[in-house]
Amino acid sequence: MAGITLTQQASGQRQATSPWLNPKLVAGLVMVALVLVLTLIGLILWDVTLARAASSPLNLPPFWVPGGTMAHPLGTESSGRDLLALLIVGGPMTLQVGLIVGITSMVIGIVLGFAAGYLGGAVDAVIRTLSDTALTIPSLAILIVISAYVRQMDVTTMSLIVALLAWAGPTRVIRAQVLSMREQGYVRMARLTALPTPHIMFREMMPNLLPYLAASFIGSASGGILAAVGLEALGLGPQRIPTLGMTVSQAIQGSAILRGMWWWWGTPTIVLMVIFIGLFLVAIGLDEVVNPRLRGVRG
Amino acid sequence: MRGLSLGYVIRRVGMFFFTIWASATVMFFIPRLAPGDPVSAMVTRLTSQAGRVEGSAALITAWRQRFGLDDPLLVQYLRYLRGMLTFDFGYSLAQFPTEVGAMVGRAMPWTIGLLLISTVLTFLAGTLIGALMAWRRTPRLLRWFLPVSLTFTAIPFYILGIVLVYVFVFALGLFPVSGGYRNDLTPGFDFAFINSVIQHGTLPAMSIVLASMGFWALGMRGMMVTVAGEDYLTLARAKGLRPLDVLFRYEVRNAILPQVTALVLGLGGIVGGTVLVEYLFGYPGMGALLYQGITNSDFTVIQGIVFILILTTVTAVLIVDLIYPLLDPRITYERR
Amino acid sequence: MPEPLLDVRQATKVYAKSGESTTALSGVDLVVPGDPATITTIAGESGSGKTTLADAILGFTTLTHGEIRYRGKDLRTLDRNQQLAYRREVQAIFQDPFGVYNPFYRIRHVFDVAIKRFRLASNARAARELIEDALRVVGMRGEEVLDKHPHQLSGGQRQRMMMARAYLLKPRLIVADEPVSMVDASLRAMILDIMLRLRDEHGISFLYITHDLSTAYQIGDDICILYRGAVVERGDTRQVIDNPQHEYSKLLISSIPVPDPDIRWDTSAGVPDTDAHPHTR
Amino acid sequence: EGSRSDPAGESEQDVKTLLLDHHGGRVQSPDLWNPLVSGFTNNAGFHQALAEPLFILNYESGEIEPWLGESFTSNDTLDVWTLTIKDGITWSDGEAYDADDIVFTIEVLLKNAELNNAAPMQEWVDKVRKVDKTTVEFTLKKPNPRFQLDYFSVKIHSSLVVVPEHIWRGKDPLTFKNYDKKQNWPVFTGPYQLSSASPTRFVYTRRGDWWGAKADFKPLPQPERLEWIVNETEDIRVARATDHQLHSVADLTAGAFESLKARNKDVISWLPEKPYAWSDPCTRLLSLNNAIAPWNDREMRWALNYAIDREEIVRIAYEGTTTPARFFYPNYPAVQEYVNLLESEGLFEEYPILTHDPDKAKQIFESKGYTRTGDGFYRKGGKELRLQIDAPTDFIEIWRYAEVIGEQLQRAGINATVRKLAIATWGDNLGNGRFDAVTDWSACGSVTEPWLSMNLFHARFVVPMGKPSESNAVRWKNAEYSKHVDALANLPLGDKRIEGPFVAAARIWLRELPFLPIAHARKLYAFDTRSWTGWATSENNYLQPTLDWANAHKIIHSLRPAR
Amino acid sequence: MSERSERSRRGRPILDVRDLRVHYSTPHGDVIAVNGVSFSVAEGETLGLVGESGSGKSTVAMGVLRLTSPPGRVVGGSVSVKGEDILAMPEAALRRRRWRELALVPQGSMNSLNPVLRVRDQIRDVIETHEGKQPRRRLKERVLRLLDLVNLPARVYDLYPHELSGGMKQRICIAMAIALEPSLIIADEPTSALDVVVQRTVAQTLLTVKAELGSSMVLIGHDMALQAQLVDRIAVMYAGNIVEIGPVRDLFRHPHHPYTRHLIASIPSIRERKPLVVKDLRRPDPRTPRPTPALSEVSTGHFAAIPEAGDEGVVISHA
Ligand SMILES: Nc1ncnc2c1ncn2[C@@H]1O[C@H](COP(=O)(O)OP(=O)(O)OP(=O)(O)O)[C@@H](O)[C@H]1O
Ligand SMILES: Nc1ncnc2c1ncn2[C@@H]1O[C@H](COP(=O)(O)OP(=O)(O)OP(=O)(O)O)[C@@H](O)[C@H]1O
Ligand SMILES: [Mg+2]
Ligand SMILES: [Mg+2]
Repeated sequence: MAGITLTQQASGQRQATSPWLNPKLVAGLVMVALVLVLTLIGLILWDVTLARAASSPLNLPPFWVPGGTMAHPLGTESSGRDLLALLIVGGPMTLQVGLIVGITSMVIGIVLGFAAGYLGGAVDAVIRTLSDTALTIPSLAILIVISAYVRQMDVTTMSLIVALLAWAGPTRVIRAQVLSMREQGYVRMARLTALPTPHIMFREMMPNLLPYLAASFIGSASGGILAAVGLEALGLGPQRIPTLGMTVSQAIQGSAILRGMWWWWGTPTIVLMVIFIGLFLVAIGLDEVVNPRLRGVRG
Repeated sequence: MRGLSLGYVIRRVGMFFFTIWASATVMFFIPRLAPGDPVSAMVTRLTSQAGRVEGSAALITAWRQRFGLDDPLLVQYLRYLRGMLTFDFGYSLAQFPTEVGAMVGRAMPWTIGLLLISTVLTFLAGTLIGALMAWRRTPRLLRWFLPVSLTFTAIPFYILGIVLVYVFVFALGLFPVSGGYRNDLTPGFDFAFINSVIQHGTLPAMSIVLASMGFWALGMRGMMVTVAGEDYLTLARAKGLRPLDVLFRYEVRNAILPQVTALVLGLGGIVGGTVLVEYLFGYPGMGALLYQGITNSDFTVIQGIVFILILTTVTAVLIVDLIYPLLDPRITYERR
Repeated sequence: MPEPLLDVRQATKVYAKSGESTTALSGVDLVVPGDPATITTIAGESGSGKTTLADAILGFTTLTHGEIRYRGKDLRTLDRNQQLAYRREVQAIFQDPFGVYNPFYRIRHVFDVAIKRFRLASNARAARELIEDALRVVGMRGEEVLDKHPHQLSGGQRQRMMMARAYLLKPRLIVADEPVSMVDASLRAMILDIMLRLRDEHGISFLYITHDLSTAYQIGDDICILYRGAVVERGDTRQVIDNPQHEYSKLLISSIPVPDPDIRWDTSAGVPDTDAHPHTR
Repeated sequence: EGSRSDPAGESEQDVKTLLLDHHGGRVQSPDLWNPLVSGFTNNAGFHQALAEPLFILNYESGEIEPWLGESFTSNDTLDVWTLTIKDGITWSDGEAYDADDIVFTIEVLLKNAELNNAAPMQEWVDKVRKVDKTTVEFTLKKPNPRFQLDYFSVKIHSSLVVVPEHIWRGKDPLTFKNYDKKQNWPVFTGPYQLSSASPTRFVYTRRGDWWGAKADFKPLPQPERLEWIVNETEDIRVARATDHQLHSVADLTAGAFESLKARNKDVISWLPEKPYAWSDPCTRLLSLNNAIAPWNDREMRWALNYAIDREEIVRIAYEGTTTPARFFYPNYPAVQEYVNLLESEGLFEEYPILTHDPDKAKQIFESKGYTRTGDGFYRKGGKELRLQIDAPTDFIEIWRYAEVIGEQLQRAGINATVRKLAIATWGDNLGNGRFDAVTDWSACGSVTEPWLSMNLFHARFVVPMGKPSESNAVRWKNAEYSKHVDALANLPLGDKRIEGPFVAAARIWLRELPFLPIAHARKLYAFDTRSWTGWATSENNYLQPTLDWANAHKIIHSLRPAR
Repeated sequence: MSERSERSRRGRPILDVRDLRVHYSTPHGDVIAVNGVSFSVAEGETLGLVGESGSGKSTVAMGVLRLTSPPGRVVGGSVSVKGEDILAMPEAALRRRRWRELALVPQGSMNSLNPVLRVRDQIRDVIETHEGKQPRRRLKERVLRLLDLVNLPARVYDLYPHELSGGMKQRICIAMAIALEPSLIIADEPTSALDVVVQRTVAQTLLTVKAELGSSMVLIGHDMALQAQLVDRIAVMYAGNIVEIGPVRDLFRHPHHPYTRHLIASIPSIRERKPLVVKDLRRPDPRTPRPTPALSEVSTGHFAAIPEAGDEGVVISHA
């Protein structure tokens, strides 16, 4: 009998505390917050104009490596930018890109996907045509056109452009999901209560897709960060102060790996990884929180 | 077919053609919206090598005339539509007189081969990992290992690619550095050639798989989690089904549905290629071709590739719509 | 005769499927008088189309033929306001109490949205009281269940919550699809009692779908026996049960188990051969 | 590649094969071998191995050296030019290469405006005539002292290519691909023939029957096989070169070169020390649109010049691999003599173009009514002083220095932004005057004589905004300058009389400063000496080291196996 | 203890549950859903398990099958089937035993079928898992026979669950449960969605199968009439405990516990219309730990908890 209680207990730990204290969620949020807080502190304590080209000596290693100096504790790269300043400025910008792309594309995807799947008919046909068309347009083509007309691309514009082409996938996937969800008992229940259609779509059906949506959000956000880097690397992004991804890609262009300048690509990569893994944990944690059936299921 | 009425199928196929036309039209106009055309790109590029091109104005005029770039837009558009209808993509403007069809034909097998295999692998690996992450019975050790395997997704792709090149090509010498196959071989169905294709494809495929696996895994995990509380799983367990049967036939089978949509969409888009992979590994695929086309405003190349992209994507989407009721019998396209 | 509350005419539903089709309902006529309120029982074979009929009345499925009129108006022609009114006045208790709760929300959600949507209470206190009142009727206490998630309730508890919700809304008509199939006899009595009181004190009519003829016998006014998608017998509940005319009704009534271990169930009567379903083509 | 799995093959190959880097991106049309169309990629071995030039301009000596050609002389009025070619030249299919082929080629160019070099031939050539088997006479429409230099001598990168008449006759020169494996096409005169071509690799093998060996021009070159390999990233190029899998790498950055050198001791470059690199002919500029305010004001342009620190640009954007430019001529002995002339005239004291002096810039701005406001930018009448610098996206070097200029101008109170544009858009905007400023190389042309680059800014080239310009895209109009340039035009090369008008024109240019020369272009080639020696370097400067140009023939002939 | 002697009187127990305790953890503390339940089922016997809704019947069933899933957990007790402890058995051994020895008809049959598999595949799954691959034809015949046993038409074979009516789904579950002729079937309200005709057929099928195989059954339900017809002994649950257990006849004739009495009194009749007996039940808070009531033998094999002073108030007449 002792054996029983042991095996059984392992899978059902007591959860007396609030579900929002989910360790994964907390860890994820802490990681993302850490990036933000540290960069905020950095903004106050560090001279961020050092993130501009030609502001510092070239190719200095971090301070603990011979040749490094405390004036540039994380070293500098070969355009004369200070790595610490780059991280401070680039970190939030990277997050901004991820969030804008993630949020915009998911919001559009959710609204259109739900509308198409739940309402069907003509709405579905129109949304489907739009999204199918959007799926086929290479974002590079659009960016080239737009960058020819704006004086200077900023992070927000660029992220919006990436997002405006990133919604089609989520829309299609969500639509498919909604199609199979719309016959569920609780959807009928909601219709019985004469709840307005938006309420049914977003308050009744959507929460049940949250784990999946959270995952897609993380996918879109990090996909957005990468897509933005791709565009930046082609020179179509904001230039003066690079995002983390851009710093990494400049490091690659500058042969940082070859030259043994690991700090140039390594530190931004670490921050990027912290952001990605943080978002990733948030996604996992979030579905444990919102899915009541799952509390206590490890993942 | 289940859940499909004839009327629906007809309407859907009508939409298919409409969407093709709409996308093709959009892609006719987009590249023409920015100032500049393939001829000025060509001349500018020439000056970067030769310092300057004498008589460039005359050259530009002559080529523009030859390419019909001075015709009214409507005339160009109709010409374009006719070309697309007959699958005649014409000459590349930047690499004149090479036919777009030939360029695409050369690049396409590589892209499709590489991306098809790696997309499917990514899907399988990612989905499996996602499923295992949410599975109750996953061994403890694996449980730790799985999220770790996803951190590859957190490493920017190009770093991953370059690290792979360093480790496997230069440090270990296991794989060739770039290209699609050894040049001293002639393409054919012999062992040496296929072996060389596989050798050349492994690293690019690996970097795609590692870099995008995580997204599939996350999505799958999310759906598994949604399915996890269902009563039919309890009954399946009560039935004494083998744990793997429960996992695959009951949990995964129900959780995988949105993943399938995403996969088919992804497969439809693969002819667009992956610029970064092809760039890093010197892979002779479509991504690089499209990229060069876009930066050079090579209208005909863009149009040719994008038209194929449109066809495959729209077909993929059509297939999703038609097979989805088979995958998920609950779906009906009945109007409410 | 006053206008009936609900008038179902020639309801026919065919589920089409590649090659074969299933006729779930064929030419069903049904009238639910509203004044005075009545409990109309629909009994019948499992799979005879009861739920399909309920779904059609509730607008969850469209009929292949026939029409449904509520207070003389065809359901398909209702405008927005009329639709809202219809929802307000026609409520349901579903057969399957497992799927009807949104797993994402706590139990209170079904009450909250209904109160808000139909403006049943002016403030939170009043709402709370309304809910507590409704719960008391089904033998539950708010603190016990409201903050639970649906999967934390037993089957009977879920069914009772559905009843409480219908009670709370006090509509004109409740379509109750097997509302007591999962509760114990004691509770069943309690719920049937509520139905009676709703009918008598609040003038609420019921379309009571059940296979449990003894409960119908206790509370039903009219009965309608469905067999293979069609009405085979209808009339006053007690008359029909005491003196069934149609073969199937007779069989049905004779098959009712007796709550006495000493009186053995009559197991001799034949069972209709379901394999030869006439309406399956 | 693949050699690792076949070590025996590698050593074999090593001795005989020369592996060269092609870094212009992959070639999407490997079956196109028509050198007359502009979509053709000619530097993946075509003009280095297959097609031979008539003459080669040696930047080091300033001389034009004969190759297929023997001599190219003009009459005194510089309007009749006579070309004599070597005797005994044959095409790779055995047919003789003679005056007919040259006449045929020129006539094709005269008839088809779209073809490469067609425009200048149509501008200059009135008649072309075969005198005898090895002699061709060109009658020009007007005198041109640079006829041979500009079109027949690999002045920069490439030269006019002569095509075999027996193959090309009757073909549409615009759409003819000139590729047929079965017939061993393409047919040219070089010592190699094409053996395979793909978007990422071109392989050529040596021909035993090359005319030059038979005619005692030169012995067969030593490499038996030439391979041009497309390497898209610098990392891969360096990694390959480290492994001796590339013998010549073009256009490296300083960092990459240094790390290559650290790993491969056999690697050399043009200069043994920094800046390592050889200077490319096209001086890098900051071009300003002289047609729009406020940059139509010469003082404002000078203010910009004072705000710019060329030393810093060289140090950062180029990591020290080049030198600042004080004039728009490249860094070759022959033209630099002219720049030195300006120095001795004291012009650079009068116009201290290399001086970085923010205070001077400030003075000028303030004198023009600009005041620096709280956000650090100058304003006049509420309008911010802005400068948008456009750079083409896929020319990394060009936008790197644009970025540094942008930062410098920001520091100096100008809200400068750097925008990267797709090449088509960039080129179109530039030609049509839709720009404030661009980083570019459009003064490129002179390498041994002074006129060509100067002429590019002649007032007659100025077209209104919105019309495409052929040169002088900065739209600078100065009648006096144009007059001095005209005076130079028809003087024979090297003539003493050039100096006067040259200095006069340069004085005006310096005063007006319509565009700012920033730095000399640099080309950092790395050569691997483990397998092959005899590369062109500053110590062994028989030729400029440009292996991607048509002059590479001479280098390839100079290579010797190291073991 | 007297229960033990009772057991020895009847045949060998096939299922023996001792002091089973199941808790659900919630943010506000554990819900004690099953508070020390003991009973046994002899070979060939049918035990009825009735009780108030929410009294823990399904939880007992899941506990016995070792299917309690988080947040529920078995905190004590033992369950042995044919003398072997189910709860301590290795997972793999248990899995092989499932369905052959221990089959389940779940309460939520509506949701217990995999929505994307056809009926045929779901039934085939159990057969092939436990008996290995079989020729298609034989398998189909067998599945069709099973469907016939529960009075379902053959067309159901190819349908998906959502195409079935509630009663049909329930019968699928029953058909599935008897597919392997298990030694013990735990049926959680197996006929709640069936009309009486079918109910009777299905009940007969269950009885026949049972009789043929000598298998035993735990029949959870509310329908006292059905219980009266089908079971040998009956156990009454109330608030997580068994408050009365005994031979069905004895229990119907002489209910001891107030709740049992109330339960029997409220059975509706088809013979006469009488006023509904409505009572308000006041149950203890499910979260407060409470003693397991002691059962005493009131007649041979009939045990009942003696309501203590406080317990008397358990059943209060409706006003
Ligand atoms: N996941 C859960 N979390 C918390 N409490 C739960 C959970 N599942 C069940 N319960 C509670 O446990 C008690 C017993 O539930 P169970 O389902 O066993 O009842 P039951 O006797 O089968 O009732 P019914 O006849 O209505 O099906 C109920 O009070 C229920 O609210
Ligand atoms: N979506 C569907 N597709 C095809 N057939 C269906 C569908 N839904 C129901 N049916 C069929 O319609 C018939 C009637 O089903 P319905 O659910 O109305 O029965 P019911 O009278 O409510 O039965 P029960 O008492 O068992 O719940 C059944 O034969 C069923 O198989
Ligand atoms: Mg039903
Ligand atoms: Mg239960």
